[in-house]
Amino acid sequence: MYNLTDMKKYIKDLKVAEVEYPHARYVLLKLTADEPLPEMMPGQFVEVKVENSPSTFLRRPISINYVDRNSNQLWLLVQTVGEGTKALARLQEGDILNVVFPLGNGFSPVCREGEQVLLVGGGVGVAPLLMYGEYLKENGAKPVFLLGARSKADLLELDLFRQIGDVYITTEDASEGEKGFVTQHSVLNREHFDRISTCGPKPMMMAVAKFAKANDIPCEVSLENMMACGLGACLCCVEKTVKGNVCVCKEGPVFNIEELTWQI
Amino acid sequence: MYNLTDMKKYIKDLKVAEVEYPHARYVLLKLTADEPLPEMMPGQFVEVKVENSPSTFLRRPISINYVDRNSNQLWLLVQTVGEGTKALARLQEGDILNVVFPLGNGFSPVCREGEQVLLVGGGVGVAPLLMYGEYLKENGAKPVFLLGARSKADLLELDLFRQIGDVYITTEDASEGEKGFVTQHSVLNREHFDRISTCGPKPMMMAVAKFAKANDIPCEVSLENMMACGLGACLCCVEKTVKGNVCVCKEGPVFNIEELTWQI
Amino acid sequence: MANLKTTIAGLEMKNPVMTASGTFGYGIEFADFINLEDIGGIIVKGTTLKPREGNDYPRMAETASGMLNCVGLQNKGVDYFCEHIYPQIKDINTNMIVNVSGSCPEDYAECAARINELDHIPAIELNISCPNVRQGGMAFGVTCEGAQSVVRAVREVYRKTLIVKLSPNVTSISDIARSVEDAGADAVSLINTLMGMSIDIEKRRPRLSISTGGLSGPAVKPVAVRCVWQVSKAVNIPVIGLGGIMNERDAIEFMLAGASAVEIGTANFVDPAVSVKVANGINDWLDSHGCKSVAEIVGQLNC
Amino acid sequence: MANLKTTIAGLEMKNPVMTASGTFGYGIEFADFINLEDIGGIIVKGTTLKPREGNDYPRMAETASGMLNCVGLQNKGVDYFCEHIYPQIKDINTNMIVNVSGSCPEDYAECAARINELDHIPAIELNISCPNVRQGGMAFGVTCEGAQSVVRAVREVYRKTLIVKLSPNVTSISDIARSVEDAGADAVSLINTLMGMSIDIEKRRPRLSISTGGLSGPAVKPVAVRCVWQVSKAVNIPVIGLGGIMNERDAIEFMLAGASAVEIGTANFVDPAVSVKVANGINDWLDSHGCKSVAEIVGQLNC
Repeated sequence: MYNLTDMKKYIKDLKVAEVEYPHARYVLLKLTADEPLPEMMPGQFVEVKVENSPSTFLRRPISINYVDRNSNQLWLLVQTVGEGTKALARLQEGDILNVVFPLGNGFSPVCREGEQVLLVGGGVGVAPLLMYGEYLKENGAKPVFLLGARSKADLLELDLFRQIGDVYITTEDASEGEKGFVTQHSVLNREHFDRISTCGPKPMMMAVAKFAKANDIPCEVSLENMMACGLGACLCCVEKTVKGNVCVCKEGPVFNIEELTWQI
Repeated sequence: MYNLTDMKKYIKDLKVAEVEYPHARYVLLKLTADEPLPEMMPGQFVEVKVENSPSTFLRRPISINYVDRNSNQLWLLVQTVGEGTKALARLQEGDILNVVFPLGNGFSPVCREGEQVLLVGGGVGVAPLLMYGEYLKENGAKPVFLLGARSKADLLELDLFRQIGDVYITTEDASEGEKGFVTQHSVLNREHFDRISTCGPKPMMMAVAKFAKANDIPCEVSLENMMACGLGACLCCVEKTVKGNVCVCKEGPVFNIEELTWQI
Repeated sequence: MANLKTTIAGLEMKNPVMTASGTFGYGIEFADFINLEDIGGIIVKGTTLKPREGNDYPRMAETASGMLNCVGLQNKGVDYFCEHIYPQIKDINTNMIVNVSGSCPEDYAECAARINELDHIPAIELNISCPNVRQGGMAFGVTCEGAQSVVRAVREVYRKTLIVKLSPNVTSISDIARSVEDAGADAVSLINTLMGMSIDIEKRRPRLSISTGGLSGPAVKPVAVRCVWQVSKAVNIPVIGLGGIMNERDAIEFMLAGASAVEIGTANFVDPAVSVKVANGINDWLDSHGCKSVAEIVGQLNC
Repeated sequence: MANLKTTIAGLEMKNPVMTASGTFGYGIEFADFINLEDIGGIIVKGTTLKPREGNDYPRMAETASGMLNCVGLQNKGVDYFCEHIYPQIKDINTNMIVNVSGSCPEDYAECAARINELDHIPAIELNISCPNVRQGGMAFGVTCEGAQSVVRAVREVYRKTLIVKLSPNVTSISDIARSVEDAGADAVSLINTLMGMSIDIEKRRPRLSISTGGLSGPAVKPVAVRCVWQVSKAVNIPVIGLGGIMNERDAIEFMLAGASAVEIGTANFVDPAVSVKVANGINDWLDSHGCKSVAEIVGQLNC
């Protein structure tokens, strides 16, 4: 693993450089700063402070979608579900967003030159896989993406994923790729994968974990437990593990399924 | 008095037609509606719902500055003091503001053809005097304005007041008109006034009331007690009167000083 | 169109939404905004045997997601109510309920006895928990004995539906609820306001004239839901829930916790038409969730 | 530069701002954001004699201007603290205070006795009011006898500054405060969280795994200020105020109400650097108001 305990955390006012709306229910915030953005690892997340949303008291944890070093941008891909995320979707170029980051452990580094890593994403859960896929590719591994969504319109950043590696798709309504859920995709029977990393709805991740376990493939999942502090202080976001209750915000969000107590 | 008990109250989403900033600490909101705005009387007020201001829970009472029937506009002149009024100052053309109105009793109607009425305003308290002044003029009375402010920059809508009647000014720093407080203005010794209506900081209104009482001039004041409902339901905004505690939002905001128990 | 009919200890309501005492005047103040007959009931402002001037201004302070008040039961007394106000409201076709306060059991009882004679007042709500007057009943509401003494005295003379409003400012609201049930209450309503305080640091003075006041609004909703949940498990009489309800989702939260009906309070200040919106919203929610009646959600919590 | 030095029953602090137990970990989690030595004290998370796994997830629910939690005292036990955590924090140059919880007076006492041996822990805060575990002390904190039994047991074995944290979920927090003062407490801190509940109406399930939890944040501030005001008039020992403090103005409100020092809790989740901002803000406020020291505002309320 990266030496994350030594990774300094920051609280910064970042400037909204660009705002894109890939889809009615999603917003892509591209944040920047005058000074170079700090080191961030794929799979880590940030906690943003939401202004002007009366019903939003706590920060919102959002996984890091991508860090563009050339433009010094931090990308956050947000699904607008509640008042807090809706307020984020109202942000405009030039607005300031207060961010606490980088948080959490992140995905595993490359274990073996040339290893083929399957990255399974569902819905907005694809976000951290973009940065991770690029990291794997740049470090000698071969990322393969398996992305699932309700419908074609919910598939996010496809063009970017395709620049990094092969992309396989399932949609529930067959509007793109194979019909059904990611775990039903034919590529799982055709190809061999050295390991799997997945992020998305819990039922999907459990199905992926079950597949991995059945096929003896190492698998790590990125959890999204509700959290308050994001720093391991409040102990609200705990997940039951073989070591007992641990904070997803600090020991996670990424866990090897062997560490978890999921009934799969 | 107008037959206010019969005046219907409304709750409407009004559209922000224009926003002006007469001064750093003030904003003039010009609101409109598709249908003609309902009847409103000078001295009445509205209660506006403030959106996107986490620390603002209750509506904010704001006196009616002016109603422009030609453009079907309701004008609200707001001093930005707290979070709530600051949020109002962020409103932009096209935004929607939910308003409960018209509320309260309003100033007295014309009592006698040709009566000379002194309208004394301090700070943002000049707001309701604009509509009242025009009403008096149109109904055969002669309004005279005596407006006080900290400094020249705090004098609001002067040009509009001058279109209605004579305007006398005092500023604390002598940057405009006579130096000092309104009650020190020389016009009070030169001219005769049949009655006085005043709106502004309580100390100013008490000084005006004291002057009126000493000179046997009928005087009414517009109070600004903190209120919640604005409808006479919560009994929070009470003022001690000769009839006991009464709601400023319903029995007021305008009271004849004889009704009050002020020690003057 | 779900069936919103609700019955609270013989009191029949067209829907489970009422307005809370002290937040809706006598109803008529809101007649311009809603059709008063579209809500299940209106609990008019606190009435006492003798007239009360209430506390001095200031009586209100805004707080985070709520407000403090210390009105102090200002009202013209029960006789004035019977002679001058009752005639104005008696023909409003919904349950007009009077909130009754007092300084001693005898006053409560005499006040209730007078209202018992009014044909169009089907119920009273006993306020044994007003935090804002030295003898506003707070003393009664925080002990089982005190609460029972008031309820027993009133029960002897009052023949219609007797609702008792409970204070959350106690160690065990369930104990108080059980004691008023034993004393003859037909239903309990909760929560009254939480005792709070706010200070103007520039003036170095409390924002309220009597220093402390009652906290209401969304800020207290979690405490209110908890109290309703505890009390509905503790007693067999109906529970009416209130405390920070702003919309139909809040109302349904209280009903799932065990409330047979709800009262809308502080929200009336933010939106004078909110009570009807909540009633309609409950209907729409029940429809969209395949529920035929409110009975399908009252107390239907999985835990 | 006003003098922020504050002394709580012999405990000397460079300023009156501490961080509340359970909201600041062991301090080190926040070392990237602030210089820990810039605040008056750090109250580390609740420690018990034996390790505790705490409650199941979910443990948190956001509410209007606040949050509910039911962590349930998850910690590795006092021995682990002494061996593994104490060495990491003992040299932080501020008051490192341990919050102590238990299930019976004996456990509290034994846990306190172990911590009494740690040179760099100048004080403990007894949590006799955790609402989130069946035997988390809530039972003790709501009765004078229960509170005294714990404080007496601990006082016998604990020689340093003993702070007792009080629950607002009682009829009279002043009575509880007086009783722990009599039992030997050196100071009281209040308020702990208000017991609340939140329901997911779609799932028809409580949002917290054990149904109820503790409410904190700005929503409870008015209740907290009221409690501090009442207790500071009732006891002669110092009062430490907490409950929804988000900035220096809130802190000063508590100090005017009678708090000699304050604790920042939930706000640490919203801004990890808030504690230092509050300390600096208090200094600036005192300067701009011509106050030479905090003593000029503590309890200086006109009412």
